[in-house]
Amino acid sequence: MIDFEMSEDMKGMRDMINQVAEGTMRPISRQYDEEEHTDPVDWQKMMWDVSKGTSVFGGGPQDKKERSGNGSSKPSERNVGATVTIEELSWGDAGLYLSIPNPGLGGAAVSAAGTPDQKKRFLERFGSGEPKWAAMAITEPGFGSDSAAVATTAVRDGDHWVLNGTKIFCTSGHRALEKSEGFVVVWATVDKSAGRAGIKAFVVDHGTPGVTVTKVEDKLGIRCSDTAAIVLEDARIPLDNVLGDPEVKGPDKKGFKGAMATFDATRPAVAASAIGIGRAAVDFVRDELAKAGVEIHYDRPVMKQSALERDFMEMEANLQAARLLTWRAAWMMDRGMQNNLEASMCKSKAGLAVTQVTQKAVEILGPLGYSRKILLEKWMRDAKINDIFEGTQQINLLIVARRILDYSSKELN
Amino acid sequence: MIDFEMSEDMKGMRDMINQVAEGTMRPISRQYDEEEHTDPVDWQKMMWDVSKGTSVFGGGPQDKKERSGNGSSKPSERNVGATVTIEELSWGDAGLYLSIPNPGLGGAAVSAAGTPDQKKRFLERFGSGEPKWAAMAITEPGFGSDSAAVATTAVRDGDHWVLNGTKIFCTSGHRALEKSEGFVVVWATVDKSAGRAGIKAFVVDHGTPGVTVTKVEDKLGIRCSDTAAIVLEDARIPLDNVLGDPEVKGPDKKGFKGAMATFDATRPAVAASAIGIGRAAVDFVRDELAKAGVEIHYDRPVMKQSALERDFMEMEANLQAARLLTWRAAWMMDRGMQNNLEASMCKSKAGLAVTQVTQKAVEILGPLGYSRKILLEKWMRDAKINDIFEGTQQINLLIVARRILDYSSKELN
Amino acid sequence: MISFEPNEDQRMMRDTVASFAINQVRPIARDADESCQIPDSIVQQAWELGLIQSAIPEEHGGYGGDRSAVTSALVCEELGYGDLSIALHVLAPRLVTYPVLELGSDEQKNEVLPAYCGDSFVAGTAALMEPAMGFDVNQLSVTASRQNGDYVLDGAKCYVPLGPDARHTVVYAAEDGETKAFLVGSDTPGLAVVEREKIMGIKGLATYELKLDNCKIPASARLEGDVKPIFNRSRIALASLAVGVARAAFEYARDYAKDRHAFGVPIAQKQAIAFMLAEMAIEIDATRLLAWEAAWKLDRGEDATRESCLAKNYAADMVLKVTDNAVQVLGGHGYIRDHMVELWLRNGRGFATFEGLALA
Amino acid sequence: MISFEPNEDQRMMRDTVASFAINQVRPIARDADESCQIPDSIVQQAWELGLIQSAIPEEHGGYGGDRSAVTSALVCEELGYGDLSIALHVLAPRLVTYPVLELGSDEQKNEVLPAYCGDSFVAGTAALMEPAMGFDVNQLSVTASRQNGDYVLDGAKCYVPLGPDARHTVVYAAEDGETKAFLVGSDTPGLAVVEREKIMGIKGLATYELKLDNCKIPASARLEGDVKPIFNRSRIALASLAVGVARAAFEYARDYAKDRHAFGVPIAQKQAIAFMLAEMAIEIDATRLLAWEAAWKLDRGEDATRESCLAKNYAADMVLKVTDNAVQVLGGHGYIRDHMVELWLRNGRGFATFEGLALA
Repeated sequence: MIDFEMSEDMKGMRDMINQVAEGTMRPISRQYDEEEHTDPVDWQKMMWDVSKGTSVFGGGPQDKKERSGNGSSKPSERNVGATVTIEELSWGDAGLYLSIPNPGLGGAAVSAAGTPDQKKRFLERFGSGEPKWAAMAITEPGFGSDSAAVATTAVRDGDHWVLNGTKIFCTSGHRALEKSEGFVVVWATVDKSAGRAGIKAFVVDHGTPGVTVTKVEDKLGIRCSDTAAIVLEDARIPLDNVLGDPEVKGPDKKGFKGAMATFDATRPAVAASAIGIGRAAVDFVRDELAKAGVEIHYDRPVMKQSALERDFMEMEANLQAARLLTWRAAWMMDRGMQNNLEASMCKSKAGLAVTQVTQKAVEILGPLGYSRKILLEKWMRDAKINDIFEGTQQINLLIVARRILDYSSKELN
Repeated sequence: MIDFEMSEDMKGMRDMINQVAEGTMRPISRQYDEEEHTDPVDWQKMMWDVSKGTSVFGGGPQDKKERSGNGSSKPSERNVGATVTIEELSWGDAGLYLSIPNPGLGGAAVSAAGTPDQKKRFLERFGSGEPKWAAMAITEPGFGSDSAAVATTAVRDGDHWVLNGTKIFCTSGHRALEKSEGFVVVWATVDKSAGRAGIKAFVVDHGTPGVTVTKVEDKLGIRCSDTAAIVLEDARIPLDNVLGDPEVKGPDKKGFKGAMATFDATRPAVAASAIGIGRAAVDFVRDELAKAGVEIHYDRPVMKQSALERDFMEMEANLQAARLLTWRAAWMMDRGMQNNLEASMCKSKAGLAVTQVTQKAVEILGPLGYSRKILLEKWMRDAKINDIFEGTQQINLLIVARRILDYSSKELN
Repeated sequence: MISFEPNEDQRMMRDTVASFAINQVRPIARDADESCQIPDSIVQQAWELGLIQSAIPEEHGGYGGDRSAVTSALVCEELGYGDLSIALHVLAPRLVTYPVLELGSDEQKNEVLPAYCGDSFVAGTAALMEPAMGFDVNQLSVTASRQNGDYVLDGAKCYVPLGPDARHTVVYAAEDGETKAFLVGSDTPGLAVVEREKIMGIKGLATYELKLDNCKIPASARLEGDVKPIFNRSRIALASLAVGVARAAFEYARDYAKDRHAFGVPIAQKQAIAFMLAEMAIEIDATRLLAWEAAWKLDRGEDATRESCLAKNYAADMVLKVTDNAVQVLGGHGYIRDHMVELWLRNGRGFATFEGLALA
Repeated sequence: MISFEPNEDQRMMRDTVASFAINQVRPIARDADESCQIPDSIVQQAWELGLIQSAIPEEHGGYGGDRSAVTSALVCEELGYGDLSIALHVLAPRLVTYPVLELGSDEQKNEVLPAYCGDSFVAGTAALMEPAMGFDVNQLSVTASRQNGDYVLDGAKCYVPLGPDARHTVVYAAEDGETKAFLVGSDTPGLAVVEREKIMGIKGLATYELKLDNCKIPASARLEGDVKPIFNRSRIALASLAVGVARAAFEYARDYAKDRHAFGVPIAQKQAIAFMLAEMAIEIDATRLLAWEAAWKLDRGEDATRESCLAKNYAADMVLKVTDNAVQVLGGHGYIRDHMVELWLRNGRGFATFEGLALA
């Protein structure tokens, strides 16, 4: 049945996180924007204590066992639940959300493509001890969205892989490698001539000699999140740190393709984060309008509305449209349905909608909107990343186009 | 000196044409929209009598002689003047404007690329006798914007060329071939293997055996303009009806390239026509708002405006922006400057702006706007053609992109 | 619990209507537009699908099916996908039956509903829109004033579907400034059809200007209660119809783009075209979900004014953009009437103007 | 007669400023933003270009050059192309000299203008904006009331460039509901600088909140006459600055796109990127021409309110879209502060808010 009511469990979770967002995140939001590159240690500790061992944001395709298991006939809400959670946290502060110690994309890759032994070796540590991060390192100075162009190399040398190359835009890379006992999943090519098939994902643990974080980027927004550049110079890692089959051959669901498939899970998560930021802005504007005595007449004909009224309604509609598309993509994942198209749809819509919504909100608020006295201008800066990372607006449109046109990446690029 | 004041001559011309537009065109506008495929004979006669021998819309690059000639140091205003004229006529009715007997694009091609003998043979007739049209036939069922893909063939046979093929979307083709003693300039390939270099332009006179108008299209708008499909079956034309050099070889300024260059002149003309339609809509809305007591406060902050006010101002600004870009492209032509970039800029902007302006105007007027009681809905239908013909929005953006990026059509397509 | 899956009944209903729309409706859509006429046969075929009767309780002669707005949204999308004129025509009786079902007294139900449960199509209609810029359902210029226990209606209406053919017309009028619904029989003195509207789009649908000139109706003709949910339902229906129109245009443009070659490849392989199509697809899905959510809220008996207005306004913008882009994808071919897209653009432009033209 | 060609003097002026903007201003723009400070040296260099003095008649110590708004539009575009913060800083004295030139009495001119004709930069400023949503230049909340022949100013202002460093502040206040300009010396009691604003963009420029608390000024401090042309000129200056910012972002993105490869070709060869750049180029040119036309009209002494408002609003939308797209073209690189585009986006977003922040 078509239904837009959250389950009671989900509502409870949402309300709880909303309290944290409002009570704990918002008060320190500005501070960690201004004090770029400073860790919000108390926040991180608190969230580590709350979430370790579980993944509040995780998500990812359900495996059969999980779906049918434990005798319950109730379908899973894991991914829809994750979007709700992420929206609330990002409503609090997207930068703080991104700085929560967690297995992140690196962990997702190990979960999706790792052997039982790898999962044990790399993921168990997230259940105890000090706060930890894991990260994924794909982008290089020489390429952005064209992930087949990986120039970092992995060469086998006896019992080790030797990695060389430079990675940039690695979210939480600094925290994973140098600030905690984490790891980074590094994409590298073992056979340049094999193109995509030659690209493999390698788990590079913290403290690996030859691995250096050379830069933590200064950014427009989400300044509390660390975005690292990593250089690998003859970095030796154990042979069994490769995810999936190390052989270069035909279909490899666990390697490159497996890693790509994680995007189907992470795109709705990014969209949800975008929506959280957008909702923060819309909520703020709604309150300010109410204070100023501006009423929104939803059933007034468009031509009788004030420009402000119309803008606000468009903001609301755009945000809600993005949210529904995001829920749908997550819901499909909960049902074990292929959601590659829908994941890119929601990411594309949410990234753009939230960029526009927050930019418009700044305009509506006038001098105050542009000021750093309130958080609105920060949300505008934070929002923009969602139009860029995990595939830019353009890359996601490209994927949508391929799917609706039934074209391969060779036919449409 | 930067100046936006028309010369007195130009103002006089504008005012005169505006009277014709209001007094003669507007009253018959609806009739010739409803009675598609009927010729507005009185209108055509009148305009023929007024304009024959001269070209009120003509335009095109000035040649040196003309610019420096007649001892006057006053720069030419021919092309800027043409945009002003065309705007007024299209403000009256774009369909009626397009149905005025005149040498049109076919004549422009002969002017640009013809020998003195060809000019005499084909253009002199426009100075006397009954109303006449000339047309240009480029598009074929198999291609639209990719003009290098011409499939119509021209084969030399003794003293003749023998043409075979089908042309569509030939504006005024029916009038040129079957309703008057006119001609059509047909693009055909003499050597398929030579690509663009093998394409030549041929003058096909009215009454040529083997040339048939097979269809006059039913259209969304500009219904008074005839849009013909033409079939050429072993159509024999004299050898010297080819424009430019008949040999397939290197740079051929008079043939394909010459014909392409005419677009630099005709795009501002199309843009001007678009602007005329758009202005009709804006003028109408302005009057209706005034009647309804709605005031436009230009210096009110955006956030205090009504939605209507803001819409109207955006319509005005968009239209004016398109007009200024168009004047600039025409002015450059008057100065003998290369305006390929600016011509595509103004066409692209005007086509889109006017599509949006007229669509918005229909919305603003509500039930009346959607009704055929008034002309607004017709202007919306008429306007859309400007986003399509003489290069779609997309083709013009492509040309702009090539110019700003300094790319060839091979590098960017 | 959040779910995007129609139930079994909804799926069946949707599939039935979809097949009708594709196989029966679409093939005659162009003719209906050019001739400004919808054949009786298609109207009768639609009638036999039971779209009107299904929602009427058995006691009044109907099938006693659900009146879910979500189901209606699914049905409207498919009908709109077929043809908007025909969709509005075949749904027109709902303009009477729905308000009567929602707001009518037992007496009114008994009087009106059985007429719409027969074997053949019976036209019903509503008169809401008025020929004014900035027309506002909350500030109607047609008035209903009490006069010796009766009501007298005065003023002008426009875009009234099927006008003189309708057995009943639900007239919306301002009583003391508040919008109320009145049930008016077609032969009521003072209710005059002025003329058939000539409009840019939905040319197949016969719509009329009505004049109400001292039109006297009994007090019992008033439908009690709040008309807001009626308007909201209409907005949802219109939004869903818009989704159908847009989807039709999108699919047509998509298929054309894959087929049409330029510069040696299908134009769909050009990013400019491919991205346009991708954006169209996203916005169509976005609008559908907004309409569904509004319908779901309405079905729960909650005030869905905000959601249905947002969905309808969003849909009006979306369908214009999508149909305009579809014309653009076809280029010159989009401008000629051999192809459907220009028709969808004309119909699409109407949604910003339409209010209360559909109920389902 | 219609022409798009600047005259010889304008061309020279533009080229001089352009070379200054490219060679001196741009290289320090990032530093100015990060450190929230503009070096005195660049301000002094700009001063020596004579931008302020040139428009002041010789009798008051200036060069007696023209005060054409068209010339200013050309200059503003180039300065904005260099850096918006620095542009607004170096142009700030004009916020005093221009209103005095236009509206001042001989006495006021004699008193004020010579101060701005010396060898070194002298700061001047204006206080127009107020910290309120929907701030409206025609409905100021700061009031000027007469009191025993003097004026008393009360209320709060924001975004006042250079605040405490300014020798004069032109305060705009409502006198009987009408906006008027008042010349206030920096040491006037009751004029208090609250604090430096912390804002999203133009961080190099020091802007301040001002408080006017029973700030008494003599009646002679009022600038007579209509302030509308002043506001219009400011709008044209802002529109032209926006064109400069947008052009900077466009060119940066264009060059990046030609250089950056993906899928084996420069990303500029992808239609999605190429079309974005083409649209940026068109809109930049469109805005420039709107600004020129408004300036031309102002120069003729006509009421240019409509044209300058349309140009300014158009420019505010355009610069946001262009700078946002520039970030988009650079992708992840656009989001980090190694590249200039994120700075231009932050500055670009300000134009919708800015009023009266520039005169040239």
